[in-house]
Amino acid sequence: MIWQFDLLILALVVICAIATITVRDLLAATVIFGVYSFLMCLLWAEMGAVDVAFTEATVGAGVSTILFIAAIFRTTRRSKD
Amino acid sequence: MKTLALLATIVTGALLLYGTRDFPDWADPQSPTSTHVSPYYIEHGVEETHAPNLVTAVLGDYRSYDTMFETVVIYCAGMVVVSVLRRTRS
Amino acid sequence: MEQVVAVIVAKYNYWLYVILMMIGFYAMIGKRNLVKKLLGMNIFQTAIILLYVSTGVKRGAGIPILDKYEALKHGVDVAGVANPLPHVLMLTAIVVSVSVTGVALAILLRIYRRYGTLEEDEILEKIRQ
Amino acid sequence: MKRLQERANTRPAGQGLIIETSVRIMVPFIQLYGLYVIVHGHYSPGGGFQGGVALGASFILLGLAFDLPTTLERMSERSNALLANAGVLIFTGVGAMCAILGGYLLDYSVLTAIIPMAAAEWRSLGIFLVEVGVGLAVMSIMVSLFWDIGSAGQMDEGL
Repeated sequence: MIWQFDLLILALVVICAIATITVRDLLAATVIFGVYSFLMCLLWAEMGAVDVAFTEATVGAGVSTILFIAAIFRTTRRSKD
Repeated sequence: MKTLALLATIVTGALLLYGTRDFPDWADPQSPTSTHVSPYYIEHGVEETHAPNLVTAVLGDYRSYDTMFETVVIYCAGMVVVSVLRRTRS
Repeated sequence: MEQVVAVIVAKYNYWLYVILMMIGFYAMIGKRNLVKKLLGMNIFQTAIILLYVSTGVKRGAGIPILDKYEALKHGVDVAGVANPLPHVLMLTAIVVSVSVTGVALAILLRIYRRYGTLEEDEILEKIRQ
Repeated sequence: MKRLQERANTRPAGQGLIIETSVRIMVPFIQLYGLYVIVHGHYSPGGGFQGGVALGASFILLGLAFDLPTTLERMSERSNALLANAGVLIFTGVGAMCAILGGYLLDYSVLTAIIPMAAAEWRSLGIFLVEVGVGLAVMSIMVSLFWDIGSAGQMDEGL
């Protein structure tokens, strides 16, 4: 637990979250959400929760992003807001 | 509509920020979460289950009832996706 | 002044988690696109999981993986190991969150097949006709 | 393998060839790593969930680089469903076995009646059995989710 790292990663996480919900292209939003998940994984590894970080890296950033991209390929990537 | 959503969000966030006043300090070793149940797991986990990774020990042994129904939840999710989405071949 | 700084150092994490949660909540109720709502739900979930995991942190403690023979011989110092209980609970929560996302995406594909759009207001328009 | 080589020969060389060849080399190592994560969960970070998702990700990668029928050739729908059921049944079966032998549900130490070992050793082995069940269930459910969402329920082409 090093608070400088903690603060830096938390700031990046908040920026990524805001970018995820403001970008209009859904594919871009999903990819930014993958970045968000990896930053979250880094944050948990830094907090000492290695198992949770591993799970987030495989589940949140891997499978979840692929599922979103698959659904967007099957529907549409445009969004009005 | 958007202003209403923003208003609801801000009210909820303000309530939660007010609620953090009662939280223990961050990373405090004497906080209630670290002093009640978990010291038993840390002290006796290795000698009772022979699993040095305490997370696995708690996940698979002490709280395996939790994990069992969690597996059932994942199974149900898979079945639901198949039954909602699959088209019968005609 | 010192008191204010002490409060900020002790609580800034919780405030940032609340901000993350507010972002997810706004996306869930304020955005019209259904995929955006789903992304907001995922952000909300991660914020809550982050709050839970952060309650397991102890100052100056290591990760909850011990040396087996050392622990069997000499016992364990409780203050030197992070709290494993929140990690376990949130491990299951993450895996459930991905299955919830899968079910939601399946329903979303079904909606697209029926109405041909993912915007909430257009769907409501088509239902009213 | 023969069919894959034929496909690679008939297609024009380019981006697809590079991706398909590298994926074909990578997939066995990913599966080996997934098995290692499940088995070594007692001593390092990992366990049933993570290893199961890594195993499922190998099939998902195959489906992304090639197409859905190639994945179905490697693992048929029937065997996938069988593995999901087997995973849940292993977990609940171990729990029920403990209850049948006279202990509490999922109290592995009463299993000493089957193979005489120390109670702590049996609890370690019981955790391992349960993790294998979780890994199988999670793997097949993740693959099934990808199949259904990636092809919108038609199971034809995939992404």
